[in-house]
Amino acid sequence: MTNPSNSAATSVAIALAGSGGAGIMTAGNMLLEAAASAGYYALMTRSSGPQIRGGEAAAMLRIATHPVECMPAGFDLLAAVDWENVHRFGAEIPLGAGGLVLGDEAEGAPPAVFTASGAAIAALPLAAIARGIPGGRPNMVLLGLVGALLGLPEDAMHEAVSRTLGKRPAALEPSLAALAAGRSAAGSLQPFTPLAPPPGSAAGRWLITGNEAAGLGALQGGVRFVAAYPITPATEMLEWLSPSLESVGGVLVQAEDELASINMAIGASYGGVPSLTATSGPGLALMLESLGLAVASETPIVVVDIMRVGPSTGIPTKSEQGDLDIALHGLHGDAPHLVLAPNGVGDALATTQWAVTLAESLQCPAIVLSDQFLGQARAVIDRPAAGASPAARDVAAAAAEGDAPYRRYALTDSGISPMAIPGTAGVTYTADGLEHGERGTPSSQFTDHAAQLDKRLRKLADHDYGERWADLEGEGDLAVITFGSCTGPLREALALAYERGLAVRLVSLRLLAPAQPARLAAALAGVRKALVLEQNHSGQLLRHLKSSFDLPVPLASLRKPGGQQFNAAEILRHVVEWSAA
Amino acid sequence: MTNPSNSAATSVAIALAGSGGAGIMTAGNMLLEAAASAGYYALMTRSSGPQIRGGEAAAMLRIATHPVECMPAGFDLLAAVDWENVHRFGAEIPLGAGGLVLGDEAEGAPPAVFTASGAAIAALPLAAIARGIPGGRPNMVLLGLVGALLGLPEDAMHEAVSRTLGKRPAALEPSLAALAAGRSAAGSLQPFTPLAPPPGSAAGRWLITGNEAAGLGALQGGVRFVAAYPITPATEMLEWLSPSLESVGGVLVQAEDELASINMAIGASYGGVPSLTATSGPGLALMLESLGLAVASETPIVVVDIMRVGPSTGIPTKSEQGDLDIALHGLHGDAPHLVLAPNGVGDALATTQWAVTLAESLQCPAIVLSDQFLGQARAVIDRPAAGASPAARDVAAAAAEGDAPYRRYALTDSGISPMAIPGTAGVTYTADGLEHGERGTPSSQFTDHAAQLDKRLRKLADHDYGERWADLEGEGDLAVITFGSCTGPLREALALAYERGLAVRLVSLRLLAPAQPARLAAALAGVRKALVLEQNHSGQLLRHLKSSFDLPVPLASLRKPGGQQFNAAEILRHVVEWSAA
Amino acid sequence: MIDMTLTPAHYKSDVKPVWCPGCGDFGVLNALAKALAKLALRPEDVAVVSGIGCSSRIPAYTSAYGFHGVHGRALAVGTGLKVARPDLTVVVTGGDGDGYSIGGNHFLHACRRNVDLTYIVMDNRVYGMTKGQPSPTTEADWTSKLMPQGTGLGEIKPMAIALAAGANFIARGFTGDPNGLADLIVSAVEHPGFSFVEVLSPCVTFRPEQREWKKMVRGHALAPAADSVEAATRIFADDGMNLGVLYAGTRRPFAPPIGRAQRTPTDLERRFAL
Amino acid sequence: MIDMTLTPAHYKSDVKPVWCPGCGDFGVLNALAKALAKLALRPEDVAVVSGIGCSSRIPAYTSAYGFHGVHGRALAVGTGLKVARPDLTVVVTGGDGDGYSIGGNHFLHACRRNVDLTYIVMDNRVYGMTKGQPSPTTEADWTSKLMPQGTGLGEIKPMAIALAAGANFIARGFTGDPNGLADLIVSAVEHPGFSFVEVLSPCVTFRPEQREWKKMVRGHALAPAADSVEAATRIFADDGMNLGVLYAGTRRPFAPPIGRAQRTPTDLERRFAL
Amino acid sequence: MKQAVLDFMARACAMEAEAAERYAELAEQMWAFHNREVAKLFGKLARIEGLHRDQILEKMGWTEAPDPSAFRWETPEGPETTDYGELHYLMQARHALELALHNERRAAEYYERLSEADIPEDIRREAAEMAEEEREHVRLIEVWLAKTPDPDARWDEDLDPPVSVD
Ligand SMILES: Cc1ncc(C[n+]2csc(CCOP(=O)(O)OP(=O)(O)O)c2C)c(N)n1
Ligand SMILES: Cc1ncc(C[n+]2csc(CCOP(=O)(O)OP(=O)(O)O)c2C)c(N)n1
Ligand code: SF4
Ligand code: SF4
Ligand SMILES: [Mg+2]
Ligand SMILES: [Mg+2]
Repeated sequence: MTNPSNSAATSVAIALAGSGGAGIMTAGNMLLEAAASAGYYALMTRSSGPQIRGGEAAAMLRIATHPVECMPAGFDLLAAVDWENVHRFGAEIPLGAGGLVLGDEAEGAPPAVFTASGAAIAALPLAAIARGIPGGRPNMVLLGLVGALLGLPEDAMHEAVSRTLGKRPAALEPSLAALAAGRSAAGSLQPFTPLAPPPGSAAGRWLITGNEAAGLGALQGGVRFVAAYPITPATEMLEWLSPSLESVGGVLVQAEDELASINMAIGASYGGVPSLTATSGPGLALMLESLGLAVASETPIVVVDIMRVGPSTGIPTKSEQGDLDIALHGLHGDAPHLVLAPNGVGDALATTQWAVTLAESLQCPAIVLSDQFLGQARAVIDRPAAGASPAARDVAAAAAEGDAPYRRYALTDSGISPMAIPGTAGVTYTADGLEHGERGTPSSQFTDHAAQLDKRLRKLADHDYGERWADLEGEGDLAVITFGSCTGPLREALALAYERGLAVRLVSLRLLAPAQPARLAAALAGVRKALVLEQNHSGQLLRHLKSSFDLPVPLASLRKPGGQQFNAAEILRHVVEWSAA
Repeated sequence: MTNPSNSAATSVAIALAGSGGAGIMTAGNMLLEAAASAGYYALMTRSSGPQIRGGEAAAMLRIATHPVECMPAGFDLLAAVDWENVHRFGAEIPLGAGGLVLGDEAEGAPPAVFTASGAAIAALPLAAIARGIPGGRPNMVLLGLVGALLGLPEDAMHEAVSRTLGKRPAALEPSLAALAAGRSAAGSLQPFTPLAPPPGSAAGRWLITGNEAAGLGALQGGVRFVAAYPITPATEMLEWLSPSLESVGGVLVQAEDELASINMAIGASYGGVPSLTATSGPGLALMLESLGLAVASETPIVVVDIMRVGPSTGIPTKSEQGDLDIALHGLHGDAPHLVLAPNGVGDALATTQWAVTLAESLQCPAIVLSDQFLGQARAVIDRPAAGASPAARDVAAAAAEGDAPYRRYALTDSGISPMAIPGTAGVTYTADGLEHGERGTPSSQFTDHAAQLDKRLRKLADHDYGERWADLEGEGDLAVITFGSCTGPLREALALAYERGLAVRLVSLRLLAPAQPARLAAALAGVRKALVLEQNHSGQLLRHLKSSFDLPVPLASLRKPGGQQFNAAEILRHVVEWSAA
Repeated sequence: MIDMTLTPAHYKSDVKPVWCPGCGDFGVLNALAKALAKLALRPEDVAVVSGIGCSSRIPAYTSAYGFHGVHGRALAVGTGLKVARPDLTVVVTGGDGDGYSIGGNHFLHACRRNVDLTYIVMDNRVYGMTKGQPSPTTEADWTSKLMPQGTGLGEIKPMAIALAAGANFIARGFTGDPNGLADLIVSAVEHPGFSFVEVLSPCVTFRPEQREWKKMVRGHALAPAADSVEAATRIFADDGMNLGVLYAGTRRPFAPPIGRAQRTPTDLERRFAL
Repeated sequence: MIDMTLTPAHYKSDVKPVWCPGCGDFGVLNALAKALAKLALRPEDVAVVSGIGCSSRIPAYTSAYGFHGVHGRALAVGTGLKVARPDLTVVVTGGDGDGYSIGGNHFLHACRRNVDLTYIVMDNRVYGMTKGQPSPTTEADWTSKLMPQGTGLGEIKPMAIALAAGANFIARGFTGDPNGLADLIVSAVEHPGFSFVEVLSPCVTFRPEQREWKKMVRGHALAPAADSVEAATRIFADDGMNLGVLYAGTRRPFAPPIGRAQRTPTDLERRFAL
Repeated sequence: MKQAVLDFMARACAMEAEAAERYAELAEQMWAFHNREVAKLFGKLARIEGLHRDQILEKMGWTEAPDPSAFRWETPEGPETTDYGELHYLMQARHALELALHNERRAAEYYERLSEADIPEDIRREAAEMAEEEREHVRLIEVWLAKTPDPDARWDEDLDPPVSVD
């Protein structure tokens, strides 16, 4: 509870846990939906054991009276149906000092890792209560209990359960009974600080994951062709896109591998249809050669990389910001392209939409760096702001006989040359990954090479990216520069710092390449020193800032590898120390 | 002629040219060999038209009394059997003001691009002379002529021709006759400044290409398994390696693609056999995912990238230093590895050998960045210095029952953990690209991830790389920092600068990753400012220096894209300007 | 729309081929132009897609839209293009190295996926462009610098693989017979689904002995089987020199609907609204 | 050297499988252990190599040397290992997604290359590890989140492809019969060259209907043909449920000599000395 | 004129057109490979065949030759058309003339056979006329050949390695 008084909390963090098959994830989702419809903001992430199915599971939720983008340093409530292997989540579910650990009487003491913090312990006969209801399940008893402890309205809970199980009446009734039983059992517990009243109604808010938001952004941007190969944690984005694309007149092709997906997307885009693929690190690595082809042939294409822990297979289910290097520099030769990163679940929509727009108008590939946290987190958010206008490719008109021959790669001032779309008469050409002259004919002349390199750089460098390139917040002579999913906890940390009288600016870069050194320098005007916050081992953002921005301020680094998200308190502690140093 | 007096030249640059099938390359090779056996140093590069066979061709040679590593700003002699499309080489064969353009009378005037510089023009009836000899060819007449002009001994020329054609008596006799006819025809020409006497005998010198040197270095380093897929300009290295490996008890497998080559090499290395693959940019791009596997599974492996012009297919036959970015940062996640670059034809041997040694002892992948120029240039060099000692992998001994279980990824102080080789009893393990604990068992714990990341970084960061990390030459408060094939012309430029009284240090980085900031800072002690020289469009080395070295001196950049090598005069001009700025 | 008759010459561009004189690929270009003329397709409604190799240079030599991609990925590019633009006629072209070595996986899956496009492989049993290394169709004992003792490996049988992987139309042509080849290409383009045309196309530079192929091929030796078992028996016993159509199947092409929107993206937002 | 008798238990490690209870892969692990015991190979002389997928987790569950590489590349790793270390017994393992989708090209070329190793594919006609997407062997009408209408594509026939690509030994087993499967694995390991064993291995989580396979398979329904034409006729008409050895060929394995040095690298320097 | 004769003349015209077109194409190939001598020769042959085509056009009062690919022959292409596969970038005049001779002979034979076949008289007459013209070409080329030296024994030897353009 961020509210230390005993009255009501503006933010509560709850973890539900238990062994596989106990329905923990389902209960978590119901709790999230109940909170949402009761008018709260909320965020849910998940974790599970290594088993494909039936391993231990945890649903981690934060419910608040204000938008939330990260988990807190300490959980207020851990509620488990059993303790089988739940200790494995020790690092992920740190209990706050004032926290409560709630379990089943019959399961014995909770693992020490949770109680070491001094959290209170409570136990109830969950399974026994469930057994008392034909078809009743402990997870529903637990859910009823937790809802009651949090002070969530009974009808909101009821509705959330009914919505999920509505189609299975055989399951619905016992579940509702168990829910009610849990709710009444709550009375026997020590009072728990309930949530403060909700900040208005749910109307106008969305319940969405980052992966869904990115998918929707792609469609809003005009994408109508997607080819992809399944990979965690990008699969859900594809699974959302597949039927959605179909309904808006597009198509998703499941490719044989990532080499095929990127090339299918390139082929479709060459045909004039805005195209996208989504993957994660290992898949992105396989796409690099063909991304270079998109650069050289000037074919628009968007690749969404939902980053997970690397290197290699790494930890597929955990988040890391370790693909910045490969996204910026993974192409062979000099191959300017776009790299963008959403910095919140909702922002995944606008940023992906913007990526499509930019790729289309600049005729080059755009990589969108989302991550497992943003992608799989499910959040109640305010309706996202409208994104950039949809794709506008500069298209060559049909030519008649006698017109000058079409120059696909004409050396225009802007660097952008109108692109002929197959089917258009008089402007046929061959797109080529070989270096070429203006008409596209292969050339090994130094002058042609230099001219085309200049053109391809120019079109990116000279474009006006407007205000979206970064989110700039706050004032002061200190700044923290970050990107992606570190933004949420940073924002919260800086709000806390401000409360404590420490004013620090937040800079969250949305456009990572081409680098915007002048803009960033302007944003840092008056700043004495800056801290670079990122989630990876080697300081990839720090290196990027050093190599491509020539900033006038000294940079310090705050980073840790993936597998464990930053929280606001942790950042705050570092910022305070650094500000004093 | 670098010697402007009329006496004798210490360095002469000659280009032989003509249309396909005229035997220009062969004549060039013969001239090179004649110069070599006469006791000169020499360097030859080639260029040709877009046709697979029979396109226009040029052999560019520099013959000198001292080792040469680049072509000069101006050629002294262009000798052609015909002018068909030879103008296409205009940019590659700039004629010096005192130069001579020599052609066949019957072919008309040489292209203006060559004579605009004010070069002298001479013509002889080459074809007619050749026709006078049954089976005679104009290229041999030209060769005889050029040999005479340069003052190369008749027997050296004779021998070079005999060695090449020895096995074909039908061709040999007419060729020698044509050679002699050419030699006597030289008398009718204006006198040409001949070469100064050779600096000693050929004994102890080598005639070798950079690709061959890299291949030999690999074998010297202990490589006995190579898997590869053909690609220009790496193919010659593979073609040299294939029979050579067999003779030293190794094997080369032609893989179905680059994904297979890198994984075959990883498999062989896992089996305990030092392994390598060679490729160029597009192939390297395909290997990145599996390079990450080599990092995570700690499998030694060497990848030689003979860089060509990018992005995408680019210009396969031209050189560029455009793959530094991908070599340094192309892997997803945090994946520390080695990147090295030879800085001369002969150095390709020692650097590749060192790469093998480092990869083996540090159990990680090493990328060797050679390029088309170094790889395909054929040079007379002093016998290369011995390389590093051969591979020494830290191998786990067999264990008996009762011993503690083998920990393949033990968190040792050095970061290096003894590696069990299949066949060894008691220490079986499963190598894994999934994040793992010390025994190799997959783990998604943050602590295991952080520990293994630290270990993999530590083993590279803490290793003592000795003096080979860079070549440091000269004195003064200015420095030029470069790598790879820019080193040759830079060395020559700085020697000229020194003659003019401008002392500038040369720093040629051989070990590009892990970065050696402390060493470089020490090398730059007393330096006021530094210039970064490289052959690519975006300043990849400059960015690397900025991001990973935190140098105490201001850096300026001198760079141009691939397709046209730097020459010493060009660098000198820039250095002089920059030194004064 | 266009009234004038399109002759084969209309389908050639003004870009000069880099191919060696005598190269079989000239005949393929000729046959392709003839086939497109017979099909009376407008050049702008045709897209010729390729990878990298001598043979893969063909798109720029046609007057159609062309895409010269990276090595081995032509079928993927062609698939994306055809699925996104079903109105176009897509012809994917390339060599034995491009298609069967680095591109083998896309070949397998293009056969299986059965998108309505035509794949023409100019098989010269060698990597021409990189100067003569063995390809998957090279004879085991053919020696080269890279494989001085030969590969020692059996050649793959692309038509058998195509059949096993589900290609809907499988034929073999010879570049020395541009008219016969043009007919095969016409049938391939007209046949619904994935059509595979293997073309014996000599590399006179690295495999001069292939000049003999013209004496070895057997025209019209293959007759189309509609039954894959029958085709299999035939192709497993084939020596590679029989020309004609091996198989013409009836599998439904993969052509997911595109362009038929029932909703707008904004409609989809409703799914997330609370 | 080692005297004691090796039982199947010796070939299992102490790492706990992450597989779902009921998963067919348990039976494959069991059969593999049995086969290695029958072959009396020392665990340290065996290497089990895999890619990524549920099935690809198998190496760590054995007591042999293991290599758990990246998705789709297991055969390449196994090939390099076997060529470099001909003394080892190399068993490559994986799933239908790993082997036939992303790894399809290596499958083709491993068949052709005929290195003496054994490839065991646990075919469950689904991507288990990524939670249930269709693989190349999935039925056209099987619906999933990613393909709500099914793929609409015909399944590939891996055994037919193996045959067309030149595999030297081709068999099909069923995980529900670990003993029969162990026998097949023994024959596969003993047969020289590339041996391919397709194993029907149900995914009880995403394809619970595959529990019925045990009623559908026909044991010993395939008898080894030494003639590829005969094998082809048989396999093109096969419904996928016949167990046994389809083909046992006599092609010479690819085993380039290694370790027989006639020269030292220093000897080679002479080629460059003037 | 009877349809059969019209068809015959169209076929003859197409045959000449195809041969001319092919020679022109081969000339271009030779230019691209700097083989001037042979390029010129192919150019000349293209003109000769073109003339023959034009004669037929004129005689028939046509403006455009029919598309050669509309016709089929016993040989893969028209009897007068050079096979692409016969070319070599180092070929010499003699080779080119031998190719031309082969083509003209085939053409002459083709018409001769027609002129003797059991077909309408008017076609036979036209064929005989064409055969005579082709024989004329044969004689012409034979004269050229007599003046053209044999290629030297090493005519196709290119000591230079091929290049890789990727
Ligand atoms: C990723 C990659 N690997 C290798 C190459 C080099 N390469 C270019 S063409 C080619 C082989 C061409 O053979 P084939 O497809 O048979 O065409 P051909 O030249 O014989 O017509 C190779 C290996 C490349 N361009 N890209
Ligand atoms: C390059 C890459 N792409 C995608 C993935 C994601 N991925 C992991 S396993 C798998 C499919 C596994 O299917 P299969 O091989 O059939 O194994 P199963 O789980 O069914 O046993 C995929 C697509 C990955 N790890 N790497
Ligand atoms: S090298 Fe061979 S395939 Fe390439 S153009 Fe020449 S003849 Fe054709
Ligand atoms: S998901 Fe399927 S394949 Fe994977 S372990 Fe479970 S049952 Fe086996
Ligand atoms: Mg080929
Ligand atoms: Mg599977």
